[in-house]
Amino acid sequence: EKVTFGTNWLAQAEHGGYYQAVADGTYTACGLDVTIMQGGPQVSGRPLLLAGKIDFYMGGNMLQAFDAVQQEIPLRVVAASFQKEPQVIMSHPGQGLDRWEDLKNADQYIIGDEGALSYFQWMITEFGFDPAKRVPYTFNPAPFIANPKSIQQGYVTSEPFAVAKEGGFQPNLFLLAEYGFDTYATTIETMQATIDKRPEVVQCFVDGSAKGWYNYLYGDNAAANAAIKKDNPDISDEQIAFSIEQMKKFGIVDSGDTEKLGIGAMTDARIQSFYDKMVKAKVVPADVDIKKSYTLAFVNKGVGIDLKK
Amino acid sequence: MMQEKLAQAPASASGKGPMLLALRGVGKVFSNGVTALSDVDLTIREGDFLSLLGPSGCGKSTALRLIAGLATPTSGLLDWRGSSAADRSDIGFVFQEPTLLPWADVFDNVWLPLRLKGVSRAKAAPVVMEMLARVHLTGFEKAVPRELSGGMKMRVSIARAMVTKPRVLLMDEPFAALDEITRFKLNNDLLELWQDERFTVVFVTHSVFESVFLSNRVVVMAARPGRVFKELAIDASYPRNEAFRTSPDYAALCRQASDVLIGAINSTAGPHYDGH
Amino acid sequence: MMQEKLAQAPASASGKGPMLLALRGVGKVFSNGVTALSDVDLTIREGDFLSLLGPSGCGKSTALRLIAGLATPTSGLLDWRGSSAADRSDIGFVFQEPTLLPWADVFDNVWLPLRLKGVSRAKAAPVVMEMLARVHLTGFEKAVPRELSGGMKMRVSIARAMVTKPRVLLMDEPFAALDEITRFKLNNDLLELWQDERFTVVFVTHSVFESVFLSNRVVVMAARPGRVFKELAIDASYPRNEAFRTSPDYAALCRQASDVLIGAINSTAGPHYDGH
Amino acid sequence: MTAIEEHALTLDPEEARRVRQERLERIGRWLLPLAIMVLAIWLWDRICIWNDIPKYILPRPAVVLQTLFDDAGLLFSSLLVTLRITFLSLLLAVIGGVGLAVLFAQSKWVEMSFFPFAIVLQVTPIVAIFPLINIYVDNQTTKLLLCAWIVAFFPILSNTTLGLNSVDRNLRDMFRLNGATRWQQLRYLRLPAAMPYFLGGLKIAGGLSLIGAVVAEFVAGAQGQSSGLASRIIEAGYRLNAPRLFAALILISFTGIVIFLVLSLISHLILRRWHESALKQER
Amino acid sequence: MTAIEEHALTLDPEEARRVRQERLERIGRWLLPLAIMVLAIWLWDRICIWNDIPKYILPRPAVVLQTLFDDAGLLFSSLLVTLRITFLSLLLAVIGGVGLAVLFAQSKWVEMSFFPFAIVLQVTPIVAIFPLINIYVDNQTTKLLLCAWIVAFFPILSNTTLGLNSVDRNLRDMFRLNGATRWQQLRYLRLPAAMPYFLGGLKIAGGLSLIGAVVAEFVAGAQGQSSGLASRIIEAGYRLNAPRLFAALILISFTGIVIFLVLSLISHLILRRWHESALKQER
Ligand SMILES: Nc1ncnc2c1ncn2[C@@H]1O[C@H](COP(=O)(O)OP(=O)(O)OP(=O)(O)O)[C@@H](O)[C@H]1O
Ligand SMILES: Nc1ncnc2c1ncn2[C@@H]1O[C@H](COP(=O)(O)OP(=O)(O)OP(=O)(O)O)[C@@H](O)[C@H]1O
Ligand SMILES: [Mg+2]
Ligand SMILES: [Mg+2]
Repeated sequence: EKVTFGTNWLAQAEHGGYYQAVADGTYTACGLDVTIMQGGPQVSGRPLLLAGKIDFYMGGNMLQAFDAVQQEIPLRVVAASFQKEPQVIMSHPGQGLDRWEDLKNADQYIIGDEGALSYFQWMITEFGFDPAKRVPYTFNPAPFIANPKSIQQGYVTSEPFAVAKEGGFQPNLFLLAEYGFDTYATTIETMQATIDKRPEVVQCFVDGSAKGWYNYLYGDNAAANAAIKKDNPDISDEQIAFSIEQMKKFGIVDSGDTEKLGIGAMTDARIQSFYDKMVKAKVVPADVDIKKSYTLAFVNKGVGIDLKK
Repeated sequence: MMQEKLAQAPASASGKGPMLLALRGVGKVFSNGVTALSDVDLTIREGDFLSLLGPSGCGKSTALRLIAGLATPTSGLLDWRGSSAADRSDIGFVFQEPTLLPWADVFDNVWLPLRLKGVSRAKAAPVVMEMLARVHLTGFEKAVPRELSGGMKMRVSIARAMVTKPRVLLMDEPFAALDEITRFKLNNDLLELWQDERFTVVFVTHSVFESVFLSNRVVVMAARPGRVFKELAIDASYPRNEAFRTSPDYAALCRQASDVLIGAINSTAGPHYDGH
Repeated sequence: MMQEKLAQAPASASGKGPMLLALRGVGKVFSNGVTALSDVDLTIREGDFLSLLGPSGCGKSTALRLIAGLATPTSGLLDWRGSSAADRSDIGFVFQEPTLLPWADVFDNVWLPLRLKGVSRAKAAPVVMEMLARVHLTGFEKAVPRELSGGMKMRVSIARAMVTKPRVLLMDEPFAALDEITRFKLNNDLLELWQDERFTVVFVTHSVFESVFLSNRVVVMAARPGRVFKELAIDASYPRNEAFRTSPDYAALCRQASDVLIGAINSTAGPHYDGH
Repeated sequence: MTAIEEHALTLDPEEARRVRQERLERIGRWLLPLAIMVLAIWLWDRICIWNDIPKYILPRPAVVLQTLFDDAGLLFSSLLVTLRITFLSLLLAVIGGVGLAVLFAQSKWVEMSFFPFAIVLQVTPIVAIFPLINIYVDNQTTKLLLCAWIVAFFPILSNTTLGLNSVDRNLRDMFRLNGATRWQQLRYLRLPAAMPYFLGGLKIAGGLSLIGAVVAEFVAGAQGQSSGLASRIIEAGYRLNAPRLFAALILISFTGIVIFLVLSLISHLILRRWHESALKQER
Repeated sequence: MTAIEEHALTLDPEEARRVRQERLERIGRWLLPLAIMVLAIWLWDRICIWNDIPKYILPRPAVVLQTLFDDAGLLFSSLLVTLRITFLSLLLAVIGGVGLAVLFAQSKWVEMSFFPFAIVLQVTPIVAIFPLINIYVDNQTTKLLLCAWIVAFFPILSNTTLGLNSVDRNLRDMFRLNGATRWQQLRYLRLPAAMPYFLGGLKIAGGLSLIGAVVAEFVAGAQGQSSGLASRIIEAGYRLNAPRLFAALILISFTGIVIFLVLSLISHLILRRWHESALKQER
């Protein structure tokens, strides 16, 4: 059966598990012919999911799933590839911006639109960041490097590499997950209709992805990386290596609950706790029926743990 | 050459043909408040060669545009009852300004009316070239209007109006930009053609001599408001030739027309004529 | 009124004033290959009233543009040695077409040359109004060009050229669009003014009568290529008035000029004149 | 007289047809656009129904209208922010476009030397050079204006240059003869003659400066607290709030139409006395 | 004769000055733009040096040129992709713009009924409606073309409409008298008369369709394998490869200038026989 999975960015190591599963036939084994449709900086593939043009979409964090509930959209998170939000805030070392509490004193916060509408809201209400200092991130870190008093968003796996390489310094990294933004990230979203009509497809995709991630992180990932480079010719081996290293170092994919439940794990408690924090921070209203935003029916089965070497 | 035309001369020069068009109490007030024409009554008969004579600004061009259907009167009406629909639409018009297509060359400009009637370039070529020869422009087919002198542009415009051999020919000072000799030649040509084909001509001119030489009726207009001051019948027989031009009859008629024109001009109200 | 001007009449009518400008072997070939003028020699003296007469397309307008400095000859040269720089720049020009600013009203169009010399509206008003009265356009100050008749536009253009009282006046068929009576009046006006102010006039016309009536020199041109065919001195004394117009001298001079013009036209090469 | 007139009317069916048609056209000129607008909205509604399009993809017009009404406060305050940038940048575009055109009109080589830079500005994607702007421009409004201006100025420049070069030759000669200075020639001849072209460019730039203001905000972000329509659109898109997104789009479209109508009116008032494009057909 | 001529030359210093100036201008017309271009590049270099601007923000021109050379293969293949969309969308803009203008010229009420839709298209931010396009259009090229077309068509439409309405009254009357059909009037009168305006609009649209192609790719993404210059710019920006980013920008700018020159040449060839803006000043 043919299915399409839309990612939220150009092909990169952060999508490695899926490319792995495509490349080594893990999806095919349970009968899925998966096409990965890469995203880009200005495009959101979510409308395609809503319109039924693609079957699965890579979500950012749980906030959007909550939004979907508010808009009465039958969209569900079926698995969470990343246990931790890999977003970091970067700052220049030695500029009086070396502690999380100091970051709000920066001259300029360079944060993209998605960030500004999700975790930045939490940073404002919880930590007193000044919304007037925010400047959009156009996915070009030059302004950050040029202005030592600025802070910038980034993926822990990605931007720090470019900054270190071109800017010639190691930026301070503040992983949002470590300061309480404990959402799942890089989720797999699908429509309720798919779950109802084709549960076996969903199950296959979730299981295949989990196995893919194990193989990508701990096995031979050469084929997956080749596929990534084919979709995104500009990415370098060095960058891919750095990303994998960071994912492992920060336990982005495989840490905490995944030890027992397997990659992709989600728990009610964790989601509820995140939601409560966001309500407290007034990022989301208090009356969202968050149970509608996800289902645990396809995860927490320990699939693929055996592949971890 | 002119002698052989005698047989075809009209029974009477004063135009007793069937009525083509009557202006009945026609007035024209422009939106800026200028009364260009007021209560004009004028009957045009088929085969007439009617000249409109009058001071500058008295409404001659306006009258011509009304007749052509390019403008509508604000009062009164045009009565076309005597004529067929074909007559009404078969009009050649020489505008007071040359009004050529600036991007088209002389040939194309003259070809245009035929082209609009579906005549191909090849079919039209002999007619167009003949018309160009008539107005002495052979050799300038490929020139565009801006490469022509003022008089040449006007001649192109004349050729264009006549190329379809229309039933009604309205001409607004067609020869004003031409020297007298060429003018005389074209006058003779036009008269010859008119006698051959018996179309109807309404001819605006500033030249008393020209109007008397050409027409069977001279209508003298007065200005402010534009109106018909007096009509003169030119009862000389056609064909008219150089002999007529030098005859005492012609001189007398010219003097008569001239006096009427002076009367028309003096009858114009307004302070700006007082100083003279 | 005219009698008192007698004292100021020029010593001789044939123009023995100091030389203003000489055209020496002037030729003009346009980039499309048309030779508009070829080897023209012509001396213009201060205070001349010189008429250019010739068939349509013989290069009269071109010659006028050369004199005004609006075009440069492709051969030969213009010799301004006899004149001051002030003379050369103090030129009034009446184009063959009205050439008015379409967005400006009549007053502003006539005011323009003064405005360009820094004269304010209030200061210019009396002069402008007087010029408008001279061309019989009082009351039309607020009209824009498209609301004027052809002759009215031309009169605005004449008023504009004369409003600065230039030392040299170049006029390209200024009165062609006017009826004969108005034309006579304006002829008289122009002559009167000329006698008062002794400026230099180069006057292009198609009317033999007009050229003879107005000028002390008539230059007859021939076409293809444009060249000076013959020059006639009009040795009648100024002031010239209605009496002159009806004198046998005048008639004789006209006939003479007419014959020269016919000669000029017949001397034109080219097949398109053969038919006549 | 009336008898003849009646007679004439029946006599000349073509004339009668023309009068009838004119009357019809006068009414149709206002009614038809409205009718077609309504039809288009109805069609939009039908398409939503026929194809069963869920409201989070393309909401039905009624829903959008409802949202427009419900969120009026929010949306209109954002509209004001966007309008401010729009008008300022249009103003700058006029100044910049006409200024450059006048400069270019001074000499062919000035034009050939500096036009390339204008083209570079026109074709440079704002997103790509925004980081540079961000580094070297501090003031947020300035950033927005700069971005919107880059989008809007070129049509004015291009059209005005064309207009300045389209002056009738004889008129130019007439000015030369009267010893007009360069400045006088510009002031009294070339600028008025270029008016129709300039106003045409202005009508294009009106819409462009609106879209420029929106794009600028997309790229440069909101000005501090007060966010314009672009921020609303981004937010609504991110929050999957399609009705609000479309309400914002409708507001932008409507604003664009109003700007166009206003500029057309200005153009008409300036040209109606002399230029063919604005003259009433007088018969 | 020569004596007199010489005499006349010394006599008329103004004339001599004019001739000298003309010769100068003829040389300057080509040399000066080049000189100024070189100067601008030199200034860019100096600014980098004087202000100590690091190469990841604004690389020096030599570095950019080197990159342009080194990455030529990559960049030019991307340029081809972008050019393809540019030309196709320009073609569509011409067809669409002129087609709509002709339609609108048919009657005042057609114009008033449908112009609003054209304005809506012009002012709708592509980023905002792209999701809809993305859903309902499958083909990637079609998506890109649609986006680029929306950016480029309006100036052609607006200018051509203006041109079609600016026809000389007397010429129109002349056609009416000769019983020209609507189509003949269009074909032989209004379209030729609108040419200068249309070509002016085309010159604006040329640049817009290039930027439209880039923006379209920004928005629609490089979902296919063959990515154009926009993808290169995004990627280079993300990777802080400023030299390549600027090399791509230079390529776009240069392309814009070439397109403009080509369209200017076409315009000149079409108009040179009759329209003031293209006529050689003949003295
Ligand atoms: N479009 C217009 N709008 C307003 N007034 C006009 C318009 N056309 C002509 N007029 C006025 O109508 C009057 C008559 O004009 P018309 O052109 O008919 O004169 P004419 O007899 O042809 O003069 P001429 O011999 O100078 O050409 C003039 O006073 C003129 O100012
Ligand atoms: N701009 C131009 N380009 C090419 N040829 C031209 C141009 N202007 C005039 N000519 C040609 O030069 C010749 C003389 O033209 P000119 O306008 O001087 O004649 P003219 O004597 O004023 O005639 P008219 O009495 O008809 O106004 C004509 O044959 C004309 O075709
Ligand atoms: Mg008239
Ligand atoms: Mg001439």
